[in-house]
Amino acid sequence: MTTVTNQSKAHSGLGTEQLLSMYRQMVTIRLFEEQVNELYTRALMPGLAHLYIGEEAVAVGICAALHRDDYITSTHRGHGHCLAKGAAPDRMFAELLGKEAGYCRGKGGSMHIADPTSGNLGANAIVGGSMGIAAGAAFSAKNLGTKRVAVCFFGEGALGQGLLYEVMNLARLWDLPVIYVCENNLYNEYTHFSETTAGDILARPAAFGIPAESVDGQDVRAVYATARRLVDAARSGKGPAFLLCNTYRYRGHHVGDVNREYYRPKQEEQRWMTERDPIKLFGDWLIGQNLANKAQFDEILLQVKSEIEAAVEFGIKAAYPGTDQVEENIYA
Amino acid sequence: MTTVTNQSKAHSGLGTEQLLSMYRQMVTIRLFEEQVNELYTRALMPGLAHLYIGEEAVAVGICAALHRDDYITSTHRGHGHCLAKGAAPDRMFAELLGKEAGYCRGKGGSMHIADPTSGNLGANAIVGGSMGIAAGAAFSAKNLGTKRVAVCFFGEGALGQGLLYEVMNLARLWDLPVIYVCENNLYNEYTHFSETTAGDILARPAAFGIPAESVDGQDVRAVYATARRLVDAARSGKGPAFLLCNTYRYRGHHVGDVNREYYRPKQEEQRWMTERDPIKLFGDWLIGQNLANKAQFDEILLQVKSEIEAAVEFGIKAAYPGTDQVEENIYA
Amino acid sequence: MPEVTVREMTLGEAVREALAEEMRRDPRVCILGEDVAEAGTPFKVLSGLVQEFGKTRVIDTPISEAGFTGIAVGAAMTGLRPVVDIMFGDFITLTMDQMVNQAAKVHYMSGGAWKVPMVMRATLGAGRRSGAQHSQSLHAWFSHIPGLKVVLPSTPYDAKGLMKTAIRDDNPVIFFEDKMMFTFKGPVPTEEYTIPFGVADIKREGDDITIVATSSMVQVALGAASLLEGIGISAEVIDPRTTWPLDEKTLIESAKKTSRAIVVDEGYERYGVTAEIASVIATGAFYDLDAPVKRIGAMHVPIPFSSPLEDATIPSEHTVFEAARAMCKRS
Amino acid sequence: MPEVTVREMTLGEAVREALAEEMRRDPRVCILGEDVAEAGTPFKVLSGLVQEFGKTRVIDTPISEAGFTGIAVGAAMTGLRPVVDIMFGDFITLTMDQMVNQAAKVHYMSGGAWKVPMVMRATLGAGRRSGAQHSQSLHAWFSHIPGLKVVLPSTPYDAKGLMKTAIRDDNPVIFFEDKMMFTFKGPVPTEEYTIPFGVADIKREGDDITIVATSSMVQVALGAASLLEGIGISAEVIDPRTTWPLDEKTLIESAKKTSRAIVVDEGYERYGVTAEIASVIATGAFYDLDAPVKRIGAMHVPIPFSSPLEDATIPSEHTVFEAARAMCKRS
Ligand SMILES: Cc1ncc(C[n+]2csc(CCOP(=O)(O)OP(=O)(O)O)c2C)c(N)n1
Ligand SMILES: Cc1ncc(C[n+]2csc(CCOP(=O)(O)OP(=O)(O)O)c2C)c(N)n1
Ligand SMILES: [Mg+2]
Ligand SMILES: [Mg+2]
Repeated sequence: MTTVTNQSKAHSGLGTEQLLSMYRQMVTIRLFEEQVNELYTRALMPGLAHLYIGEEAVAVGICAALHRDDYITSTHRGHGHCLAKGAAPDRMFAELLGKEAGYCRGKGGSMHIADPTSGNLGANAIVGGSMGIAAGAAFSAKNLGTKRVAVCFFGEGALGQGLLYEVMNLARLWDLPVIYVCENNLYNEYTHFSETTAGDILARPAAFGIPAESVDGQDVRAVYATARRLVDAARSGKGPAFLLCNTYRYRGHHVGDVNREYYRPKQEEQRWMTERDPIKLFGDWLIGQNLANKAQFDEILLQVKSEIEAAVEFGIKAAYPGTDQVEENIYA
Repeated sequence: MTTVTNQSKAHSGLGTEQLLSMYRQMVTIRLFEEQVNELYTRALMPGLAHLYIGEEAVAVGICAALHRDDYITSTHRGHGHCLAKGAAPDRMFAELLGKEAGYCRGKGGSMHIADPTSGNLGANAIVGGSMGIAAGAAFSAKNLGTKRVAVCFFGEGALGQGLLYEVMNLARLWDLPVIYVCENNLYNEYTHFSETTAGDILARPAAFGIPAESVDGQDVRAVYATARRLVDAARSGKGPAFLLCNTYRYRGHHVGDVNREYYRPKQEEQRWMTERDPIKLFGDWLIGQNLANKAQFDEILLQVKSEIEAAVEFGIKAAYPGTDQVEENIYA
Repeated sequence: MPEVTVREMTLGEAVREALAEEMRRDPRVCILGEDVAEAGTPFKVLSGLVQEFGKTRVIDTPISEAGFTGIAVGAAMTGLRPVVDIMFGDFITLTMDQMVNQAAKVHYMSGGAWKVPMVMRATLGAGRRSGAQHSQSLHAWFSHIPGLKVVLPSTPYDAKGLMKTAIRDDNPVIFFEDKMMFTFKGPVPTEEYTIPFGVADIKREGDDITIVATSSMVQVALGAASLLEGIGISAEVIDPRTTWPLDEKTLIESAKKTSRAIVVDEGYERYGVTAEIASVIATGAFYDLDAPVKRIGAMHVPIPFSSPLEDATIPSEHTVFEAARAMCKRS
Repeated sequence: MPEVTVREMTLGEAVREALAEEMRRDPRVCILGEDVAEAGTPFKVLSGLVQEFGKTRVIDTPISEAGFTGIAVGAAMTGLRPVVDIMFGDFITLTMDQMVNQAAKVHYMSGGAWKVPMVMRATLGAGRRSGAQHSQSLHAWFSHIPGLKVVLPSTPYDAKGLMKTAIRDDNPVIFFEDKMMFTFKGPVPTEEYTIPFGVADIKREGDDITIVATSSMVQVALGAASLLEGIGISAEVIDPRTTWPLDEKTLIESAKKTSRAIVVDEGYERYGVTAEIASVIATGAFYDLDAPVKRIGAMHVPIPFSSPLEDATIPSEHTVFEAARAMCKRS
């Protein structure tokens, strides 16, 4: 039941346009997050934010395998998932800044962005909090015959939450079209996952009869190829799957986590950034395959940069909700 | 990691006296429970009770492998565990009838019997509710260096509770001397376990790196031999283990569950009772080995019967606590 | 107006009828819980539903309260209207994260983008000799949480009408049924009806004292009112029916009229439902009250198993009667 | 009497000092929680403890709130005195079964045979722009449950003395710290001291109005009291320090003296702590009150992220000041 995907293959029938669009999405997430950090440093950002930098290939690879009306649930580290699933940076920045133009009218913020038009059931600030919700969306999809699939993103820290095992059991019993995507970035906040995770991760879903695979989370093509296979299987009625994506967050647990030496060595960070950067790896491959050239990448970078700048601008200029809105939306 | 024990061996160095004492304990549990049923039928029993009849070999086999100061946690179906760990029938009946002479001064009842002198941390009416408590007792044992072991009894229905997976992970990470003993009697109340349990039960603990075995829960010698090995390993610092005991409850989910045909066939019950009765199987073996004879069994039966009758009598005659006691023991 | 046919039925039957009618009306309604299908729950409240609606709409779950509640939240967000069954209300402890951090907040946190039209059915009430983990009335917890609505029916009539409203509501609603009242009988019209939330019901009119009572305690209050009548005290018994939304106006007006109020609820008295309601009345009727509002809840103890002890912890007709008598004598 | 040395320290430091002293005094005390060891929690409250006491007494856990709370219950029953750390109070949702159905009831259900000497540390308080799932003050839930004790320190002095008492208590105690107050400074004696539970502290004496405030709201109340002083109103500020046991007497006596009372607490107002305390005062000081007891809690909404919205939901100096002014003018 437990297999490891051969990462090198995976062209997976994607056309050049799609490949470049995935590349662009990864760049978008990277620049979006750098702007978030910038906003925080400039003290314009209320609260905290958990940056996705370094993990872009996971969100982009998975979401490329989904339809727009498929569902995702996301985490405290959710900007990448939202963008990859189709949210617009401007309304996201507005949300991060607590503005009325944001996806949640400013009520959700970084950890709660949700967007029905892109199937995003919401980021979640409770570690593991959305594992049932994703299965529930899959339950609806199955019962209503919509052929939709639900993806539950979560960090390896959420393996500690019992809810996961309750819903994996249910998802298998009821053959729900839900994919559990575990983003193992090696750390639960400031603690290495090996100190919090006994046994073999993939054996856990397998014990419930759920097909489980792992993939190089820095290789967007491998992520896509594997996700595609699992999503297609779920869509065709084969039930749940589990995908472990091995990845790394370059920055702190949150924007304020700057001195990290006490829990992880600088060299480790350096190694991932120089050797395993998902954007660079993908770019090199695209060039190696003659599917793109440096000039195109520069062009993309420029375009995304100006898009992100405009989006930040939009967010900063947008108005706060009036305090009369505080009591709206408590009840539907 | 997952192995199945060869049941036929297991003489396990037990002397005749110990073997007969185990036989006697099984008979005691059987007769105790029959009296509980009798009390219920005679409308003398407040509330409900969940009878252990048919599962006696599990409690007796496991507890025979424990020291008196080792810990157990028990379930709603806990009378057998309590008795096997060393509780006296008279104070148990008193508790079941809500009398002050009971183990919990009448405050606990059937589902909450606890007894520090026999290491019984308490029965629990929350399915799976004691999984953390057992691990916590093992945590103390380890930290205080007492060399004690904790056993957590639970029904296969409790496999549905996420807490189990949280504490199995912790027990393995911290090498806690706790044994999870799953009593699979095939039913969660009125639902067959196959409708509620996906995948492979033993693969679940194994996924957390916990040695997991299954054993014929009707064969007290096999239960004892396996438990003995796991308990000894835990005591010597090897950490947790999981033991699946395959068994059957002869009676209803609780004393009032009389018409059961809609969820399980009479023939199934009949088959277990005639072919797999733990007392009969053990008795036959003892006779076959020339370790006991029919007359001894008759003698035991007579003795236990009169002990149980006296105990019921004690319980019935015992006084209710005065209502002034209602506000005692809220805080220590 | 058409003639209204009325039958006697139990509270359990009324709940079942409401569910059946709503499931016929709306294919999106489904039921999830332990032993809800063939067994129809241990209380037999759901008997027969699986036969009519099949196993895809009346669904037995593993013993995973958090898990299936979470699934209901997600299902409610995406087009279904699930009803989850929590056998004993004590087990809501296992669902608090899904109900409070998820279900209650999804609509607000998403700025209105997502809705969670689900119902959680749970039981409450002691007196069944079931011990401290099967006898609690924990509705105060949910009443405390914005985003949730909390329903406490006290008669078959109310149970049916309120359940239908709960299922049609677009918010997470928790519906607490007293497990000792499943066999309690009362009249229920054959014709369709619903009962709005936030409208208290005057179960008995009176002039001398107001007794606000919830769920199981309504019958206790009515019993006390009869006893009080015997000694010439006219008690008004009011059932808020929903603790949230709360019909403050009706409670306050009655207290203003009678100038005395008792609040009876089976939850633990401390920091419980009686505190909120007493405080609302004490404030709203401040200038008309002749005596402090009296609160009568469950004693501040884990509910004991032993019969005489357990009985001592639950508000009784006698306790309410004595309290009312003392208050009316006083002024 | 020996001279008492006093230092300024933050609330966070005071909590840490209490833990360190008790861990030195009693080898059975240990700490369990997420990122409590090297990281010393995200709030850095526990920094340095792992260095002194080692990894077997300051223990990082997986993100398994129910699991490690359950382990603490069992460990407490069998000879240890664990302190569990719940990073954000919102996550107590995940521990409700272990705390309420297990920890709170073990002693009673066993007829006194077993004890559960454990402490749960959790945070409360909004204002940190952390959104609806990281900003709640859910202490009302635990206050409702017999068998538990609930502590809400409002100053470094109280935090230290109450934490030491909590650790020495033989019952499960929940200790809520306002996460916005970890850097709040105040005097703390060098000498050892403990503060008994159930004894309210008069944080400021006054004659015209009583303001009962808990945790974070004590500073808000004191701020309001200063503003009130400016307009000639003398406010008495009382901090119950523990919601259970509750020092009813001190609250009632103050209200009797001033004849007006406001209760301020950061939990949701509805069915929250303000309801209980207001009701206790309304009853106890019934014949002395000139106005209804005023309750000021968090607004009945999931706590919004957006700064202006979030601020609107939390009781402020200004709100308390205005309420007090209106009440004092009124009579
Ligand atoms: C139930 C719960 N417990 C604790 C936290 C605090 N917390 C936020 S993120 C985090 C670590 C999560 O680690 P992981 O799941 O690996 O995600 P990552 O941050 O690495 O993406 C913790 C402990 C929380 N938000 N929810
Ligand atoms: C958390 C929780 N959910 C539901 C129940 C109701 N309940 C009591 S026993 C039981 C079935 C338990 O099945 P199993 O664990 O297999 O034990 P068995 O009764 O077969 O010994 C259920 C659902 C409960 N007591 N606790
Ligand atoms: Mg991680
Ligand atoms: Mg079973």
